[in-house]
Amino acid sequence: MIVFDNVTKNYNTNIGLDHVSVRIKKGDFVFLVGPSGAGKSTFVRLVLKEIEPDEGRIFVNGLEVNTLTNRLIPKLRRSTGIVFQDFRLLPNKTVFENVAFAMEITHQTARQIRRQVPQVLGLVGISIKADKYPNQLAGGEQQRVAIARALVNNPTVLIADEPTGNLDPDTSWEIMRLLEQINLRGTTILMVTHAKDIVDKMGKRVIAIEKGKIVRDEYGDYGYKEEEAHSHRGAYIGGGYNKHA
Amino acid sequence: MIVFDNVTKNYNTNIGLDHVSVRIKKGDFVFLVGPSGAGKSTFVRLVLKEIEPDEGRIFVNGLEVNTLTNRLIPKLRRSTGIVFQDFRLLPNKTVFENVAFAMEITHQTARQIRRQVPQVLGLVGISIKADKYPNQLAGGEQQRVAIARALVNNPTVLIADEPTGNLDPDTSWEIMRLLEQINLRGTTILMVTHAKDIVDKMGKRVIAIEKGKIVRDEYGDYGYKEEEAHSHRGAYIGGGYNKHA
Amino acid sequence: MLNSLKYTIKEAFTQLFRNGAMTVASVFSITAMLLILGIFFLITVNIGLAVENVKDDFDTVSVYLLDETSYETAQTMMLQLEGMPEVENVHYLDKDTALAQWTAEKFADNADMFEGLAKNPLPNSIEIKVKDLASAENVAKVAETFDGIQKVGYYKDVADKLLRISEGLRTGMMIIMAFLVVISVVVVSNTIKLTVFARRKEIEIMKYVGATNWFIRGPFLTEGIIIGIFSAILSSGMLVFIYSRVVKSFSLHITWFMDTGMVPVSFMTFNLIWIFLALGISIGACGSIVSMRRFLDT
Amino acid sequence: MLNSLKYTIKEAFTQLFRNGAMTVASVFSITAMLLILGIFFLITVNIGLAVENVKDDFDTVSVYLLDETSYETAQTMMLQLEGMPEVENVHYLDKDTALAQWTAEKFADNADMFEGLAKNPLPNSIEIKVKDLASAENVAKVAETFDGIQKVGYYKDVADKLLRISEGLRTGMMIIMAFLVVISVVVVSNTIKLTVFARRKEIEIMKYVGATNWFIRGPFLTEGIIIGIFSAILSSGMLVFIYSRVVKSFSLHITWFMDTGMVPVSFMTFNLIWIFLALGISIGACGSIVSMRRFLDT
Ligand SMILES: Nc1ncnc2c1ncn2[C@@H]1O[C@H](COP(=O)(O)OP(=O)(O)OP(=O)(O)O)[C@@H](O)[C@H]1O
Ligand SMILES: Nc1ncnc2c1ncn2[C@@H]1O[C@H](COP(=O)(O)OP(=O)(O)OP(=O)(O)O)[C@@H](O)[C@H]1O
Ligand SMILES: [Mg+2]
Ligand SMILES: [Mg+2]
Repeated sequence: MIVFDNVTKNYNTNIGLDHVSVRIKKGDFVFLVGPSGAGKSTFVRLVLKEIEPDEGRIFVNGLEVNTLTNRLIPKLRRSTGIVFQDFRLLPNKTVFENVAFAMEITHQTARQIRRQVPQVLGLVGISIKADKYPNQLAGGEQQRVAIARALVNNPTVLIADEPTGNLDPDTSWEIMRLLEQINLRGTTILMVTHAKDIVDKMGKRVIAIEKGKIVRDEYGDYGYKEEEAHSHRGAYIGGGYNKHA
Repeated sequence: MIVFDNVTKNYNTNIGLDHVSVRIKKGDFVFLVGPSGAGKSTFVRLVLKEIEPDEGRIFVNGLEVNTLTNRLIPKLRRSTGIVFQDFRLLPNKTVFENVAFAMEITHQTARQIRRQVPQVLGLVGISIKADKYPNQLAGGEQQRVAIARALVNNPTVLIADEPTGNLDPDTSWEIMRLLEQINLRGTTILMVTHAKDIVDKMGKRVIAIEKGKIVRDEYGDYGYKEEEAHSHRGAYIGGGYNKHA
Repeated sequence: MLNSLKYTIKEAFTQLFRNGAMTVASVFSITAMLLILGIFFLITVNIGLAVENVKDDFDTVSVYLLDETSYETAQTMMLQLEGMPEVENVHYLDKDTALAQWTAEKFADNADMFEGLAKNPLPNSIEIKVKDLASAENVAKVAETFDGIQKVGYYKDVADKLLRISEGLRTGMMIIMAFLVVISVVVVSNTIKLTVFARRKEIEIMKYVGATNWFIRGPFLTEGIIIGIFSAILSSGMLVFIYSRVVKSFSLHITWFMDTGMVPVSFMTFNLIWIFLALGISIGACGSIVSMRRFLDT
Repeated sequence: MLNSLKYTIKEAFTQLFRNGAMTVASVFSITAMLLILGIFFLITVNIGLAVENVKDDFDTVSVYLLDETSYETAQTMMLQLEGMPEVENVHYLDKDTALAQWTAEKFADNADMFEGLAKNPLPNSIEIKVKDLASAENVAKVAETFDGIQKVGYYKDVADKLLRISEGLRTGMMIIMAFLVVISVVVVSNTIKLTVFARRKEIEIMKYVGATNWFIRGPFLTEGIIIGIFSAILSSGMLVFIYSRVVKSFSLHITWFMDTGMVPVSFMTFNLIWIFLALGISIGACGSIVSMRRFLDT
C-alpha cells in the first residue's frame, strides 16, 4: 500500500513533484508514465525515503515514511523490492553475490541463499551469468540482475523504475509476465515505464505525470497520440521531413 | 563507413561476436537489433577499439581499427560520435561542461564552444539543465546529454547504443527526427535499439544479431512476431496466464 | 548474529582481495607511517637508555674529609650514609689512591711526573654512589651536616645539566612522539578515507537496497582492522629485522661511539608488536567508521 | 597549445574544488608527511650544529713543557705552530695560571685548599687551538717532534669519540632521512594513487570520448602539482612557525641544556620552503603520472 497525500518536492528551482495525491492499494499493479523529467523517479525516490518531501505525507505499508527514524529506513527498503533506473549493482560483486546481498541484509541463512538465488536468476533468465561481474554483462543482463535482486526477498511492494528500458521485446514480455505472476501472488507493483506497447497491452491502472502533476489516473493505455507517430514513416518516405518538426 | 570483415570476439567462454561481416556505407542509417546479450554493444565497442577482436579486420572511415596504434585511437574516437548505453557522463562536470569536453579534446576555441554547446543542448531539449550535474538529472535527461555530446563535433559517423531506452515516445521521436536530419547531412548512423515501433516506422536498414551472429540484414522492420505480443492482453484478460510462459 | 559475523569477515577478505591495488596502496601507506613511528620509538628508547647510562657515570657524591678526621669517624659517617635509601653504596678513598687515580687520568703515561711531590695536595674522601642522580643533592646535603669534613662535592653542574638534558629529551621526545602519532593518525585515516571515498557508490547502493548502517560498516570496519593488522605485522617485522641488524653491528663495534649497550631486541619486538597492533587496529577501525559517516548519515 | 594550457589549469582548479573532501584529505596527508620530514630536517641540522659546537670545546692541543724550557724556546715553537694551516691560534699558559684554573675548576669555592702547596706540580704549556678537531692529531704529532717538551696532550679519546659521534650521527641521520624520504614518497604517491583510483571511471570515460592521454593527464598532473605546492606551503609555514617559537623559548633559556645556539629561523625558512616545494611538486607530479598509467594504457 502506497499513499501520497498532497506531496510536494522541489529541487531548488526545479519542480520534482507538485502537490501529488495518490493511493495505490495492496495488490495493485500500477504503471507510472510521463515524459522525461516529469517526476516519476522522484516519486520512487520519495517512496524509499531516498529524498525527503518538502510538504505532504507518504505512507508505505502503513509506515509513515516522512517521520521514519533513520533506524527504520532499512526496514522500509527491505520490505520494498526496487529496480533502479540506473540498476545500481554492486560493481565488486558477482551477479550471484549481488542478488544474495539483498538476502544477506535480512540475515537469511547461507542455505536459504544458496537455494533461492539461483531460482530467481533462472526466473529472469541469467542463470549462466551468475559468476560474472556487472561490468561483464550486457545492458539488458544487468537490468535483469537488478530485477532479480528486487524479487529475491518476495517483497510486499515492488517498485520498478524503467525495468525494460534495455530489454528487447521478447525479454520485456517475459519480465512483464513474471511481474504479473508476482502481482497475482499479492505483491503491489508500481512500474515506471516508457514502453507504450506494454502499458497498452497490459490494460492496468496507468498514472500519468507531467511536470510534477498527475494528469491522468485510469485503467487503460499509455495515452500517447499514436497518429503522429504512425504518420512518421509515410511522411519520411514522402520526403516531407519538416512535417515532423 | 564501417566494415567488419569476418570479425570474432569471445569473452573467455562467452560468445561476443561470431564471424561477423558487415559493410555500412557512408551516409547509411542502420539499426542494429537483437535480444539482450546478442552482441550489439560488443559490435559498438569493437568499432571504438574499446576492445580488440580475436579475429578479423575492422575498418572505420578507412582506418583499419585493429592495427591502429595507441596514439591514433583518440583520432578514431573523435571522428565518431558515440552515445553509450550507460551514458558515461562525467559526474564532476555540468551538462554544459560534459558536452563542451568533447569539443575541448579537439582543441576548439572557447568562443566556438560557447556558441555550439547551447545550440546542441537546445536540439536535444535540455538547455535549461545546462548547469546541472548528471546526478541531478532524470534518466531521460542524462540520455539526451549523452546524445548532445555525441553530436556536438559533427561526427562523420554516429554510433548510438540504445539512445532512447530512457525516453518517452514523444522525446524518442524528437531524437529520431534529429538523427534523421543529421543523417540527411551525410553522417553515417548506426543505432542499437530495442524500440520495435521506431525501427518499424523508420523503414531503414535493419541488422539483426543473435548470439553473436547476423541473422538478418535487410530494409524493413524490427522482425519481432507481433502476434504473440498482441495476443497477450486477450490472454491475460481471459485469465489464461500460463499461455504466455 | 553468527551469520552476520561470518558474512562480515568473509566479505571483508573478499573485498580486500578484489580491491587489490587499493588494499596494497593503503597497507603500504600505513606500514610506512608505523615504520616512522617505530623508528622514532626505537631512537627514543635507546637515547633514554643512553642518558641513563651516562647519568650513572656521574652519580657519585664525594665527601672530602679534613686531614685530621680519622678513618674510624669516616666509618661512622659511611654507616650512616649506607642507611639512606637513596644510596647505592659507599666506599672510602684515601688521598694516595686518589692522587694516583688522578695523575693516571690526567697525565696518563707520564704519571711519574708527580712522584717528587712533597705533599699530596688531595684530601681523603668518602665516595657515595647514589641510586638516582636526582637524589645526589639530598645525599650531599646530609653529608654536609657531618663534622670533620672539608667539603662535599658532586658533579652538581654536570648532574643538573644531565638531569635537564634527560628531562628535556624526555619532553622533547614526548612532544615529537605525540606529534608523530597525530600525523600518523591523520595520514592513516586519510588513507582509509580515500579508499572509502573510492567506494562511496557501493555504500550508497547498499543503503538504498535496505542494508542497515552496521551491516554496511561491518565489512569496511573489518577491512580497516585487517589492513591495520597487516600493516602492524609488516612494519614491526621490518623494524625488528632492521633493529636486530643494527644491534648486531653495534655489538661488534661495541664502543663505536658510546659505551652503553642498546635496548635488547626481544624487549623491543614484544613492545613494538603490541603497540603497532593496538595503533594499527584502532586507527584502521576508527578511520573506516569516521570516513563512512558522511556516506551513511542519510 | 595556449588553449590547452588554459583548459588544463582551469580544469585542475575546478576539479580540486569540486572534489573538495578528497583534495583536503590528500593535502593533509602530504602536509603531514612533509611536516615529519621537516621536523627531522630541523633536528638533524641543529644536532649537527650542536655537535660542531661541542667539538669546538675539545679542539685544543696542550704541549706540556719541561720546567727547564725557557719562554723564548716556547716562543719559537709557537711561531712554528702558528705557521701551520690547521692551527687557529696558539697561546702560552704558565704553570701558575694553570694551577689556578685547575683548582678553580675542580674544587670551585674551596680553591684556597691548595694555597699551602709547596711546589706547583703542573708544567708550563702551550695551548694550541686547531681549526678542525680532526687535525688535532696531526698538530700533536708535529709538536711531539719539538725538543724541550715533556709531553703533548689533547683530548684524544674525547676527540676520537666526538669525531665518531658526529660521523655516526651524520650517517645515521642520512640513513633515517633517506628512509623518511622514501616513506614519504610511498605515502604521498599512494595518497595520490587513491585519489586517482577514486576517479578511474572519469579517466575511462574521457578516453572513450576520444581524449588523448596527455589531455587527460594534464589536469591530473596539474592537480598533483597544486596539491604539492599547497602542502609545501602549509607544512613549511607550520614548521617555520613552530621552529621560531622553539628558537624564541630557547633564547630565553639559552643555557637550558646546551650552550650552543640554534640554526637561525631565516636560514631554515629559506631552505625548508625550497626543499618542500621541490619535494611536494615532484612527488605530486610523479605520483599522478604513475598512478594514472594503468588507467590510460589501453
Ligand atoms: N538531485 C536533483 N537535483 C536537482 N534537480 C533534480 C534532481 N533530481 C531530479 N531533478 C529534476 O527533477 C525533475 C524530475 O526528475 P525525475 O528523475 O523524477 O524525472 P523522471 O520522470 O524520472 O524522468 P525520466 O523518465 O527521464 O527518468 C527533472 O527535471 C530533473 O532534472
Ligand atoms: N567484459 C565482458 N566479459 C565477459 N563477457 C562479456 C563482457 N562484455 C559482454 N559480455 C557478454 O557478451 C555477450 C554480448 O554482450 P553485449 O553487451 O554485446 O550484448 P548486447 O547485445 O549489447 O545486449 P543488450 O541489448 O542487453 O545491451 C553477453 O552475453 C555478455 O554477457
Ligand atoms: Mg527517471
Ligand atoms: Mg548492449
